[in-house]
Amino acid sequence: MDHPFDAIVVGAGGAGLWAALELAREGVKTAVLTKLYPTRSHTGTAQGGVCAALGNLEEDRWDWHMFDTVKGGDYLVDQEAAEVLAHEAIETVIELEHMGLPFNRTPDGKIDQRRFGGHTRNFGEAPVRRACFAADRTGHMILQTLYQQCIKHGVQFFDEYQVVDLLFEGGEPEKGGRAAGVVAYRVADGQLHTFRGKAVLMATGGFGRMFRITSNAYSLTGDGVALCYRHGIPLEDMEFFQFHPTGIVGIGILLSEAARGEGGTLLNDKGERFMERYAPKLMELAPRDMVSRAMYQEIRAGRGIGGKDYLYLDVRHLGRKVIEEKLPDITEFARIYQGVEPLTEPVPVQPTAHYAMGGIPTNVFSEVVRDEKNTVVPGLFAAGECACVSVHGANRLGTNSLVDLLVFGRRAGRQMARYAGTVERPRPIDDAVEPIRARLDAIRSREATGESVATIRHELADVMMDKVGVYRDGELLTEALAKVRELKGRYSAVSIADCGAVFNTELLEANELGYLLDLAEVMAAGALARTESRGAHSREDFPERNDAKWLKHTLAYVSPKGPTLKYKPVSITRFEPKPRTY
Amino acid sequence: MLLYSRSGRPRPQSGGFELFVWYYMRLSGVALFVLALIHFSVMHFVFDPSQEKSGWIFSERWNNVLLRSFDWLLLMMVITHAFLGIRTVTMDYLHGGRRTLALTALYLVGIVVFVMGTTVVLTVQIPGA
Amino acid sequence: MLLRYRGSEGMVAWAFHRISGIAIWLFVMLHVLDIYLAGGDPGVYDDLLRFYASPLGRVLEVLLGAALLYHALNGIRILLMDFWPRLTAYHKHIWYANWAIFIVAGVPAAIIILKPIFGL
Amino acid sequence: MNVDLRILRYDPEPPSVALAEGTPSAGVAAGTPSAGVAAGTPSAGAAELTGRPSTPPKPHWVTYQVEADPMDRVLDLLIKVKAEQDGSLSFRRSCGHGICGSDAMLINSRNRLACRIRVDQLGKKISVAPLPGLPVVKDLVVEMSGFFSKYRSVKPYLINDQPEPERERLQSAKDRARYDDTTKCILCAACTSSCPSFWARPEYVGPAAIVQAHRFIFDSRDEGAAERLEILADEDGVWRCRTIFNCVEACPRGINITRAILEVSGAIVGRRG
Ligand SMILES: Cc1cc2nc3c(=O)[nH]c(=O)nc-3n(C[C@H](O)[C@H](O)[C@H](O)COP(=O)(O)OP(=O)(O)OC[C@H]3O[C@@H](n4cnc5c(N)ncnc54)[C@H](O)[C@@H]3O)c2cc1C
Ligand code: HEM
Ligand code: SF4
Ligand code: F3S
Ligand code: FES
Repeated sequence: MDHPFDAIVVGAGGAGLWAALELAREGVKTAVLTKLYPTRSHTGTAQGGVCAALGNLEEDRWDWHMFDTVKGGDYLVDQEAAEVLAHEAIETVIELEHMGLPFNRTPDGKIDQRRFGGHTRNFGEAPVRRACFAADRTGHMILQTLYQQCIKHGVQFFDEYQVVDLLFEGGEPEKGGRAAGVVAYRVADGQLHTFRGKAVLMATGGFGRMFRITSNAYSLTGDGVALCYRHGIPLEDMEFFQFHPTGIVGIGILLSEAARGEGGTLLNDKGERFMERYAPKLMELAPRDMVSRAMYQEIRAGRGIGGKDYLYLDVRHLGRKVIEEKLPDITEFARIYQGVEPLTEPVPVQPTAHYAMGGIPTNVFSEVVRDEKNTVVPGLFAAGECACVSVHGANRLGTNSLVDLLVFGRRAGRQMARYAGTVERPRPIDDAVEPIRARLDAIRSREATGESVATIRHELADVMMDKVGVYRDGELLTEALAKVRELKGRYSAVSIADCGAVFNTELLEANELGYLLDLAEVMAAGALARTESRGAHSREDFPERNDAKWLKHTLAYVSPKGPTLKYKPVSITRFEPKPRTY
Repeated sequence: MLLYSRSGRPRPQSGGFELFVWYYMRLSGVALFVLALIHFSVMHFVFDPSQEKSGWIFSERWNNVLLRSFDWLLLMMVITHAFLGIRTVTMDYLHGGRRTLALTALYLVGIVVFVMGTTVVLTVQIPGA
Repeated sequence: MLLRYRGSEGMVAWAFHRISGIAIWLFVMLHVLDIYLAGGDPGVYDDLLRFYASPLGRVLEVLLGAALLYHALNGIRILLMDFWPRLTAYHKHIWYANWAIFIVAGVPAAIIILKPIFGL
Repeated sequence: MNVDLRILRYDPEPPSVALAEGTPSAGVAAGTPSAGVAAGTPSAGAAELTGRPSTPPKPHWVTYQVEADPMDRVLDLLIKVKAEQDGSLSFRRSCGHGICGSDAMLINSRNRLACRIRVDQLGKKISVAPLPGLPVVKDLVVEMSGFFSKYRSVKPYLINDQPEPERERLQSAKDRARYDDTTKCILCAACTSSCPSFWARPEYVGPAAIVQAHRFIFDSRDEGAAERLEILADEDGVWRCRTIFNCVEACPRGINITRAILEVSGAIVGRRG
């Protein structure tokens, strides 16, 4: 079935919803496709807050925020993008308030703000209150508020429509083709639909599910990123993946940084506050990449709890009042998922795969670019975690992801509306669904002798966790790359039990596994090539940052033999790279 | 400093019949709490009706205008409260045509019971008086 | 559905309220009818009174009283919450308090009504 | 430990259906036995997969033996069954920690999120069925569009036509606290589908929608209260609530839903608050 629209938004997390809202306000005929119900998007899990230099409680300036972002990203940040981010953060947060977001309030009724890791006053002097928050469910409130506004403005949603292919007119993007729409699989009945549109936005979120221990939802399988890659769009900086220090052991559910912000400490088996040795000044509030590395070192030195692979997060000394009022989430999670009572016991934690800094390369208008010269793919846009405008560089600061969604989701919507006014709607494409139908039917109809999706997925998660994790080195990465390629080979014979059409989640999981494998390969290849340590990418065989050689973005292009790597320069406008100490 | 705050909340223009029912169930409930429990107690603990003969009800209880009004009020409350209650139950479990049928029957029975009850309380002459 | 779902006090309270409400309603209809008939024919009324005095009649009366008492108390429980919604946090407490009252008031009453059966 | 996991399964279709109308899916022989039919798979699965049934399939219980850790959640068990025993089992899930609202289901006769209830809280016999009162699509997946259209019907968005100020609108911490509880809702439908009033009368707008309305009615910045109260004063609005409290027990976010409902009916009646 063919659906003609003017704009198509793929993904209904924070980024997709705000773009859709802008489009609706401009009166552009828009379809929002999402493989989940919009309110199930992962944006809803963000707890800590969203940063904006409102200065409601103490002096703050957006250029301080910009500086922190650049430094936090270990100078791999594109500074013109960081400037946009820090500057527009303020108006987007105010606009969210106008849309009804229930921010916590200061005594005089303004938006309340709290401290967060890496956000400082006057270019690194001291922590500043910059994170605006709605209790411990800021992301939930952002997602709800944007969805509400979309309902108010009559945005048309296609819930549980999973996009499985992108359509281009005039050839693939590398030949100068323009985006023409998408093919979507309706989960409820297995039918394939084409959606035609002048402007197409990818806002499909991250892909942390390639790791064994991750804070990411089961649905974060990198669909949009992988689809772009398969259509010849290079992926930027994929080797940078953030590990959050405090995940629940074994499952990876996140215990927010707020726990440490409020004064929680990290302890090893001997009861030592080991961060003293790694970041004497900021201790537990050092940036995430540093804390995660310190934890790994402790575990490797045999000082994990009971010699095992986890440590303790201790909040007991904060007292019942602080814990129950300010950290209800971590208390709740620890109780439910670990059976641990944080009031009286330390909580076992280990680093958990959390956030993809890399993704689909875009410019500051959220337009997808397809080469080192930043050539725009007409009509194709990306925003949110799946995109890489490069505001996070090599390591994202806490709360900056939500800002990213808001600022660049909004920009995407506005730019799409502008663009849609200038071009004709693409014509229907014959047999648009055939390639994808063939692929899905192949999986469905394969003799049931192949391997199961779960087996391959587990092996992938293990190898990524153990060899492409917090610490990397040439040998591990080479092994990982070989393993991922082996898995890709085996994947081509994967088979499933469910050959039905109605809500066949097994078929979809099989398809998603293909995305994860592609992205894992890109990540391992990029990490192997980058012979330096920067931000979240930490090579034990190359422990230093090397600006002379590596102050550049990786671009990975698809090819039959695996990713081809090229590089493009970092935009540096205001802040020259300096050593990153805290 | 202007705080966005309202002291009162605007009310909807029309509450409709359901609002009335909701309210009425509660008011009649309070009334019944008093009336019905008194009635039950009086009937069982002050007098024991089963010890009396039929003449009793006419000679002693309904000889008094006040007691007659009391009983009538009780009757009104019970009938209205109970029939509205059964109406709710009916509307919960029956749908479409069957609901219409059941509700019509219910209202008819309600009227009959009302008439019967009122007849008894108001018009029965005290034998021998 | 109702039987498959394991509700808590609130669901039981509601089910009893509904059942007792319907039961009392049925009784009231009969009651109006019998009094009406009694108005026309005292003989019928005497028969009825005899039935009420019989052991079965007394047991049924106790059941009626229990239903009425329960319904009344729970009705008040609902009313309290309706007018002070914050009391919903204590709905189980109120429900147990109701049962305490129910027993304190109901057991002696039941004894009084049932006494004659045992010739007391 | 070994757990008996009983799942109410419902397979709405014959095994081989083409991906889109009119396209026979190449090579799928009807009734091809599937990879999932391996050791430990219940026999019911095999019987289901042959041929086109002449009568529509009925929901049926299937028991799976699962090796589980007491700290595992029911969601972990479902994932395990899907991975190891029968890949055709369908259920929704996303966040895995109780915040997205995907996996509300009837577990040991109560509505809860599969990702928030542990094996040790349930014991060795666990039964899982789709949410009651909603049409079943497949296995544990229910049709949610009715639920969401009720949500939409209460105008769940801020209504305020005043010109927007330059900066944020001011709101006191006290006014903010007034509606805090109902902002927690994740639209999981556990409440609405646990409500006997809703089972009896699916037209009832349901606790979840009222919770969402409450969130705005009591927000001091909102001016749409009258419109929403008008909607909720309807025959199928707040009056259908009989203070049963199943919703409160089911709510994974610990929202005092009944209180919210009664506050809304109070506002309709005209009580301040
Ligand atoms: C536990 C946790 C806590 C966090 N806390 C914070 C925080 O405090 N502050 C902060 O700034 N950041 C935080 N983050 C990061 C931030 O929440 C995410 O990066 C961000 O929400 C991503 O939003 P998004 O709009 O890009 O995508 P998502 O919200 O992930 O949404 C993706 C959307 O795409 C849809 N989709 C995906 N694939 C397809 C497809 N094939 N077809 C159709 N639709 C598709 C999905 O259905 C979904 O609607 C946190 C992340 C996690 C995991
Ligand atoms: C004695 C004092 C009484 C009180 C305080 C009382 C109170 C109430 C209240 C508040 C309700 C509404 C319940 C709800 O909306 O959830 C109700 C319902 C009802 N009442 Fe009463 N009532 C009393 C006596 C009676 C009597 C004497 C009868 C019967 C003759 C009766 C029959 C009903 C019925 C049938 C319902 C509907 C039940 C339902 O909707 O589930 N009540 N009562
Ligand atoms: S109120 Fe609670 S149970 Fe109901 S939908 Fe919201 S979160 Fe779920
Ligand atoms: S279960 Fe239903 S009846 Fe009311 S209190 Fe909850 S909505
Ligand atoms: S999976 Fe998100 S709530 Fe359970």
